[in-house]
Order: sequence, then C-alpha cells, then structure tokens
Amino acid sequence: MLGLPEASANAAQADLLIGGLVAVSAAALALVFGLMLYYVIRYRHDSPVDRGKIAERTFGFEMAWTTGTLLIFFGLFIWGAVIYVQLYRPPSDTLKVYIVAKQWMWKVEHAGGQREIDTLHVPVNKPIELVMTSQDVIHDFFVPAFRLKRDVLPGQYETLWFRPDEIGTYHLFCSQLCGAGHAAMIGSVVVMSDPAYASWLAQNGASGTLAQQGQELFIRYGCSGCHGGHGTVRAPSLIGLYGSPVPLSDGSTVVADDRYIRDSILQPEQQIVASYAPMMPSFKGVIGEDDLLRLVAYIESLGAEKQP
Amino acid sequence: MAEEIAPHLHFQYADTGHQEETAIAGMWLFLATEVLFFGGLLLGWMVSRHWQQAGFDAGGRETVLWIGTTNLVVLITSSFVYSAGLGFIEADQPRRLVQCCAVTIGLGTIFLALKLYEWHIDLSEHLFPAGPFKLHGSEADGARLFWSFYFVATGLHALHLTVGLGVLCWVIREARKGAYSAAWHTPVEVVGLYWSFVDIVWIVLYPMIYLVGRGT
Amino acid sequence: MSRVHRQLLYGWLGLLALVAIEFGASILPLPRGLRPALMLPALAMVAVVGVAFMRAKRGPSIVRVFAFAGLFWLTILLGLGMMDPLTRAVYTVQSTELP
Amino acid sequence: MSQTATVNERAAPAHERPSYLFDGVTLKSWLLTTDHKRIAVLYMISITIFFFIGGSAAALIRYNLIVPEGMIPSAETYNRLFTMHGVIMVWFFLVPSIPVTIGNFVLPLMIGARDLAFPKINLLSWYLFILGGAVALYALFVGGADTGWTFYAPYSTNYAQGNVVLLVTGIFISGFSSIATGLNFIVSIHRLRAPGMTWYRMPIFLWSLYSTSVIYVLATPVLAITLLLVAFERVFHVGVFDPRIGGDPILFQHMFWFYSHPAVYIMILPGLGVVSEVIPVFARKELFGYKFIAWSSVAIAVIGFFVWGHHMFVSGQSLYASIVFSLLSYFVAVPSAIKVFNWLGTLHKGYIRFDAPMLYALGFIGLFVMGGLTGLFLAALAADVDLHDTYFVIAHFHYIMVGGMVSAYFAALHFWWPKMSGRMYPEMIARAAALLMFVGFNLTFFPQFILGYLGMPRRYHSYPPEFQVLNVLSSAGASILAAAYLMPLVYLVWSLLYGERAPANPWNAKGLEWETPSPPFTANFAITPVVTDGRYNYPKPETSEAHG
Repeated sequence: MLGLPEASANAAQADLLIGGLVAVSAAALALVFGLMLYYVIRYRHDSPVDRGKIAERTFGFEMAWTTGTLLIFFGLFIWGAVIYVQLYRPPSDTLKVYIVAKQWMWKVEHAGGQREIDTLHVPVNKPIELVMTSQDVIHDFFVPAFRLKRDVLPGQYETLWFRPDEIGTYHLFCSQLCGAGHAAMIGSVVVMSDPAYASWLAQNGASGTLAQQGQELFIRYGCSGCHGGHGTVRAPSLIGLYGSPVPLSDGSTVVADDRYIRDSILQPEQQIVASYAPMMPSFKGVIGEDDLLRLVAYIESLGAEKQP
Repeated sequence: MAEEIAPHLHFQYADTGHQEETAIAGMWLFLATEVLFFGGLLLGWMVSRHWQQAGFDAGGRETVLWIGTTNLVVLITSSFVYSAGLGFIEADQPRRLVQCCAVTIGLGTIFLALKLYEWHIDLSEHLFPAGPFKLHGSEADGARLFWSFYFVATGLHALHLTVGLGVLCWVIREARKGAYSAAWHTPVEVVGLYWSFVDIVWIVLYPMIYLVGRGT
Repeated sequence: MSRVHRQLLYGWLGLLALVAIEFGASILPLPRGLRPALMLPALAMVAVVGVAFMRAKRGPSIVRVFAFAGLFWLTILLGLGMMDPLTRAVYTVQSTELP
Repeated sequence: MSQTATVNERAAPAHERPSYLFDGVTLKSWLLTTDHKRIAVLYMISITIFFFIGGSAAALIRYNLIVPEGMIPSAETYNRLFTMHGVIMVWFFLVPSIPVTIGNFVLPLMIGARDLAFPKINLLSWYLFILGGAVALYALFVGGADTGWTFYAPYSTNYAQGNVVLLVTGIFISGFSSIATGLNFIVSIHRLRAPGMTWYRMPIFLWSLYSTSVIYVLATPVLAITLLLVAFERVFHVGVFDPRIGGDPILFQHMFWFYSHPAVYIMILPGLGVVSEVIPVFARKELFGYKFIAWSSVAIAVIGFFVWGHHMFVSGQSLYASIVFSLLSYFVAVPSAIKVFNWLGTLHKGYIRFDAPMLYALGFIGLFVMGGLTGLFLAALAADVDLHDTYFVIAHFHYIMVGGMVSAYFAALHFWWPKMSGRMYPEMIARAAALLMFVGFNLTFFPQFILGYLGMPRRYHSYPPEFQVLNVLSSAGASILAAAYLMPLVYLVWSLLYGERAPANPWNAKGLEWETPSPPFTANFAITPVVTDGRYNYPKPETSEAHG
C-alpha cells in the first residue's frame, strides 16, 4: 500500500491485516461521523422536525453494540495473533545471520565469515533467521519493507526470521531510542538473486567461515581443554549437541539452541547438565559478543557434523 | 456554632464520627497505595530471583539473620504496644497512651539502630552491589541483584519507619498537652494504622531477605 | 485487663508463634523451588496484624474495600508481571524441532 | 430539589457572602488557602504554564522536522527537546489537567459538599506538584535528559546524558501530588455526598473522576518505585534492571507500563466524563444509557490495568504474554465504544445547540474515535510488529491525548468558565477557536499515520528524504494548532476583565453546581442540599424550552 514495497511473505500478510483494519475503521468512522452529522443537522435546536417518542429502554441497544464490537474485536485479535505466531515459528532450513547492535551501528556477521556494517545482504526466497544481540542499550531492528521489527537486547539473543521475496534495497532502521546517534543508526537490507548473492559472498570472502573462526577461539579460550575431543569425562561433549535436548541436573530438559549455548558460556552454573559437576568458570566479561557468536556458530557446526 | 461544640470538626462534615471514619478510610486508601509501592519491589524480587536463582539465593545467605529476626520481633512488639495505647485512650487514660507511645518510639529506635549496625556489617563485608564485591565467580551476578534489591527495600522501609517515628513524637507531644480523649483521638488511630503497616512491610520483607535464600 | 487489651495480647502471642513457625520451617532443607513457601507464615502474620492491630474488621466497610483493592491490584501486578518471565524461555528458536 | 438545614449550618445567607475569588485578597490568602476552588485556580495557572512550555518544545520538534537533515543542528538537543515535551506534557499537563482543575472545582459542588474530605492534603498536593515541576524543569533546562519520557533501561540507567536522576526525582515528587488528589477524590465521593445523592444520581463526570482516581492511587506508586530503582541504578551503576549482572531490562518495561498504560486512561477518562456531561446539556436531553456510561468508566479503569503488555509486543517478552495482552487490549476497547454509541444515542432526537463547549465535545468524539480505532491496529499483534515505535503510534496517542483530552479540557473550561470566573467568554471567537483547533489538529497528526505506515520511526532527529512532504504538512498543521491554542489564552483572560457577568446557570443545566452563585462563595452551600430527584438527569425535550 501507498508505494511501500511488500518485500516478504509477512509483508503481504501484514498489509492484508492492516487493510482489514482500515476497512473496519473506515466503516466505524463513517457510521459515527455519519450519524453525528445527521443528528446534529436534523435535530439542531431550531429545527421543527418532530422528535416523536424517545427510546426509554436502552438495554437492548447497549447489548447489541457491546456484543457487536466484541465479536469484531475478537476476530481482529485472532487475525493479528495468527500472523504473529508465525513470526515465532521459523522453518528448519533457515540461513542464519548474526547481528550485533551497538551505539550506533549494525554489525553483521554471515555464517561464511563475511562481515559488514549497516548493510545486510541476503538471498531472495530463502528463509533468513537473524540472531541478534546488543553490546550496550536496547536497539530495534526494523525493516519497513518486511513489516518487521524486533528489539535487540543486551545480555540475550533475540531472533527474527523472514523470507524476502523481492529483489531490491530496503531501509533498515533502529526504532528504539538508543542515544544521540539513534536517527543515524540506519542502514539497508539488500535482497539479491541467488547468483548475485553467491558472487557477493565470494568477493567478500573472509578468513574462514564464522564456525572456523569459532574453532580457533574454542582453542584460544581453553574450551577445548575440557570439552575437546570425544568422550570427555570432566565436561559434556559438544558434538551433536546443537538442536538436541539436554537433560539438566534439576530433572528438566532444555533444547540446546543459540540462547542456551550463550547462557552456558556466560552463566554455566544456571543450567548444569545432569551427572556433571558445576565446575566451569563463567566467561562473562571475558568473551565479547562478536566472539560469542563465533563460538556459538562453531558449536552449531559440531551439531551438524553428527547429523547425516 | 459548630466550631465551639467540636473544635476539630471541619465544616464539610456532619459530625465528628463522620470525620473520624473518613480520616481512617483515607489512611487505609493511602496504605493501599503503599501496598502497590512495595509491590513493585516484590515483583523485582520475583523476576530477579527467577532469572538468577542460584546467585540470588547465594546473596541471601550473606544476610545477618539474627538482626533481621530480632528486628521482626521488635517491630511486632512495637505495633502491639502502640495498639494497646490506642486501647487506653479509648478508655480515657491519656497517661497510659503517652507511656505506650514512648515504648513504641523506643522499640522503633532499637530497630533503626540494629538496622544501621546491620548496614555497617553489610558494607564492611563488601556486600554493596557496586564496587568490589564479596562474592566472586558464577554466583556474583545474582548476588549483586539480590543486594541491589536489599538496599533499596531496607532503605525504603527504614525511611518509612523514620517518618513513623517523627509522627509518633508528634502524637506523644499532643497527648501530653491533653489533646486526646476518649471522645476524640482520630490522629492516634490513623497513626496506628501507618505504624502497623510499617510492621507489615517488614513482616513481608523478612522471609524474602533472610529466609528464602538460606538452606539451599 | 480490658477485653481490648486481652485481644491485642492474643494477637501479639499469635504473631510470635508464627515467627517461630516461620523461622523453624526455614531451617528445614526445602528444595529451592519451594523456598518461597516461607512467605506463607508471613501472609498469616499480615492477616493477624490487619485484624488485631489495624481493626480491619471494625470501622466503616469502605476500609475493607480499600484493603481489598490494594491486594487485588497487587495480585494483578505480580500475576501479569510474572506471566512473561515464566513463559519467556519456553519459546526458544528451536523448540519446534523437539522430537 | 428541596433543601434542608443541617447541624453545621453557618449564619450568613448566600447573597451576603463574598465569592470565593474575593474571600481574602492577599497573596497569602491564596497561597495558604484550603478552599478547593482556589486550589483549582492555582492548579489551572500552573498547568497552563506547563502546557505552553511543553507546547514550545513541540513547536521546536516540528520545526526541526521540516527538512530531512533536521533544522536543529544537534541530535542531542533534539533528543532533549522531545524528552522535555513528553515529560512535561504527560506528568505536568495531561495527568493532572482536568481532575486537578475542573475536577477540584466542581467535585464538591456536584456532590453537595463544602469542600473535599482533606482540604490540607489538597493544598499539599498543589505544593508537591509545584515542587516536582520546579525540580523537573530545572533538570530539563539545566543539563536536560535525552531518554524520552519512557526512561527505558539500560539506556536511562547507564548510557543517557544529562540530569536523569534529578528529572525522575521531579516526576517522583509530582506522583505524590497525583496520589493525594486521587485519594481526596475517592474518599470525598464515598463519604461526603449530600443526603439523597446516591451513586446513580451522581453527575456522570464524577464516575469518570472516581475511575481516574482509582488509577491515580493504585498505579502511581508503581511508577514511583520504578523511577526510584532507575535512580538507584543510575547513581550506583548496578541494579535489578542491569543486563550486565543478569538483571532484566524488560522488567523495567513491565513496571513502567503498569503505570503508564493506566496513566493513558488517567488522561482520557476525565475527558470522557466531561463530554458525557456537556452533550446532554446542549442536546437538551437525558444522557442515553447513564448506567452503561458510568460502569464503562469503571471498566476502563479496571481492565486498563490488565493490558500494559501491548506496549511490548516487539520487546522480547514471551509469545504467551503478548497474545494474552493483545486479547485483553481488545476488551478494554469495548467500554470506549459503548460510550461513543451512547453519545450518539443522546444526540438522537435532541434539541442540539452549538455553543463552544458543545463544538469541542463534538470534535472530541470525532478525534477520540479516530484515536481509538487506530488503537485497534496497535493491539493487533502482527500489525503492531510493523507499526510499533513509528509515527503511527505518535499519531494514535496524540489523537487520544491532544485531540481527545485537550479538546475535552477546553470543553470543560468553557462549560464551567462562567461558574469559575463569574464571567462569560466571548462565544463567537470561542467557536472559531474550536473549529480552528479541529482543523489544525487533523492537519498536524493525520499525515503522521501515513508516515508511520511508511516506516518513519519515532524520535528521529533526521530522516530519509522521501518522508519530507508529509513532515512539512504536519509542521504546517502544527503552526495552525499553535495559533488555535493561543486564542483561548487571550480571550479567556480578556473575559476576566471585560466579559459579561455570568448568571448562576447560563446553560440552563441541571446539577448542584449550577444552584450556587457564579462564582460560588467559599462554603459552596449555605445549607446542605438534599437531593430528591429520582435521577440525576437533564430535562426531556418537551419540557425544556431552548434557552437564551
């Protein structure tokens, strides 16, 4: 609508919803303004029109419009919720891109190790999943063309997925007040055709993929001392860990996702794997957000090794 | 003229009973706002403990249990004594009211003195969440959260208590001037409500600060 | 001793008993998730103070309405406020892939 | 209505008493007054000053946005400006506005009381407001703050520039003034109604003031503790919101919106009450569905506490929480819709006159409906993901706050001006101002809906050039709006000196306040009135001749 491109599947759905809301609103506005104008003209004080009998009992009217609005509102709620839930249900084959926000820039890291700032290159018609965190305050990743935004919080990962379906360059805004450079924290999302994306990746080739860089860090930070190799005793092996359920010492089970791995590096005592002693030190303040992403990517790649 | 019959009656009230009940209702409503004020802290406690349970409880284990418990008993007793004083003025015994007020002030001062001593211990053990901190390692973060909560909560409670002590001093002064009688003692009752509420706050804070974190 | 003062005394003794119960229960090795149950004696103590010392059952009925309002809104604050933290971790990214 | 003497009757008959305006003429007699009517006047002067300070900040904001790169060179200055605008308008104009001025003035008159329950606390409330306002103004002008009025952690606690601690202290102090007012209103309505003034005989405005006061009393303390925690964290660089030690910044948002969403209803409920009061008078017809309007105010106040999470659909709160809050948000919209339909029912078959209060009230209906309907967009989860934190939100809440509440404030001001000042305002100029306000308002804020949909985020000092046309339109509208707001300031002050003397009941309205002289004397009623009407209502059309 209004010349704003609908560059993702979600955008079309959101536009439909907004269109529906506009229609409901227009109808309600027409009703209210229409009746109001009609009444104030017809029943102005010096108008001789016969008022007739005035409704004494109002209960029926009240029930009618209360029920009517409730039903319409409930329908709108369901409509909005159904689309919203999809935003939390990414497909399993997403292409992951890691984003670190800081005052006032977007640092983007691709799985292949390519890095860029304030620009995000993605292939068209592929589900993209952003794993985002902030180094300082709360930012917000907002792409109007996708009708999507999500706050980017310090201290935890937020994820956001979308499937761009139109090639082009779109605005990326920070939409959560983050300081003097808030309005300057803008960039662009470049949706490219597959071949163009492949050649972009090749041209911006980095020193190893994100996972490979993570592997170096895995050794440098001493993680491999306990978690390295197969069948280690002191610490659980990380091979095949990613995406699988982990039994914890308190009897519960969590799925080892990005957030879990990040938390386990920073706050190892919070979720102790069953039958292991809580002996791992915290790496909080030791490993920066950039390197954390690499480690997570490396551990994810270990998970992929096991699965055929 | 109404003014001469009942010197404390404001002109918008029908009689002193009407005015007294209104004042009491007003104080209860004020206490309802105080419930929400401390309710925000309670939510902060619940959420912080939810995210950082181990560290939060580890922080709680560092509190000085004996002072907290003694203070609980002291404050409960003070509330009891003050209520007894209210009973005395209703029986037209202003001297007894003055005595009860004095004991209440004494108990409140003991609470405050113990609290100050406890803060002194806390600070000298580096339990203030900012700066160098007593706990290290993985539990330090949650413990810092606990101690942030602790200082805000106990500080606000102590502030309420100090205000209460000031008001009690005013009551005792008025009572000694013979301002209160069985017929009219609205301020005594209203102040009693406030003092009991200060007691209630400590009753709720006590397990949150001193008990929940222990024994794990 | 007057009836008023006798009732106050009972209230005070009841409170001391509750303090003892609460303190005693805290020594038990309760699991971490159950420790907040130590708040229950405190709630009983609040009720005793309210009734015995603050005379919540006497006085105009509006007093009880105000007290109820305070507690009701506190429940809203805590209940809806905890709804998010209690459910936030459940919907992590990969949870759909649970076997 | 029959009247009877009560115990505390005073001697002098009504016509021999000085009006409250001249019952003591020294500055001291004003500054130490406990008369609710004088305190209302003190409040009115204060919030007018705040309104124009906040308005000047708004004018500078619109001035800045005329060009994409921003007319004001520094983004820091711009951030301080919108923080100033938000803080002053929210806490020092909108939250107090109608209740502390009009409400303070007419509440005791309407229930047939001589004053509020606690007159000294009422005066204390004004002093707290002034103290809080002075501290906040000092903080905003010396050093300023760039957090926006929302103070989101961890930005406000660890990163923001300026005087955040002092600013939240000012807001904290003024919060106690809100609590004092709300407490006074609730207790007065419960305890001081004249004999025969049952709940369902009360003027509808009192139902909305009562509901507003519930929010004052129960939401404000949570804001107070939240701001206190922010101040603690800012001073010591550690606290429960600090993500570096595992604190939850989203907790701040929960606590902040627990106050600030109901506070939105603080800002609109009195307006809804005023409009429900004004429309029947100028339609010469009983209010349609009195009980439904009355209880819908209470419903808004209560349900309004359940919906705060709809400000946080993209904040990272849980999916469950978002869905529940979205559903509850739709529930709170129903009572508002009920009110609108009942107003239309009241207009139906009336004898409608178009005096300035009525014009403001009709304008209110239109703008309030626009604001309410766009609220449905923001309550719909998927639409909010797109529109959140854009100019769509700005436009939405300005339609409610400015289009709605400020229009209602002017409706109330004109409606009760004869009672408060004893003078009539110039009718024709007032009508012109009402129309100009409506036009200027729509021109300012309608383009912002489109801007928001196109993706312009809020709080942007500069913006991509394609947004310029709509921004220029909006700024042009703002200049019309500014002129429209200056008009009442001029002609109302003029009327104080040269206006026609007002009769006791210029609108031929029902209600105890109209049975007192204009302006009333200090004790309001010579003898306590006894209400015997079966129902607080307005005359039926066949019995009422058009007035004046």
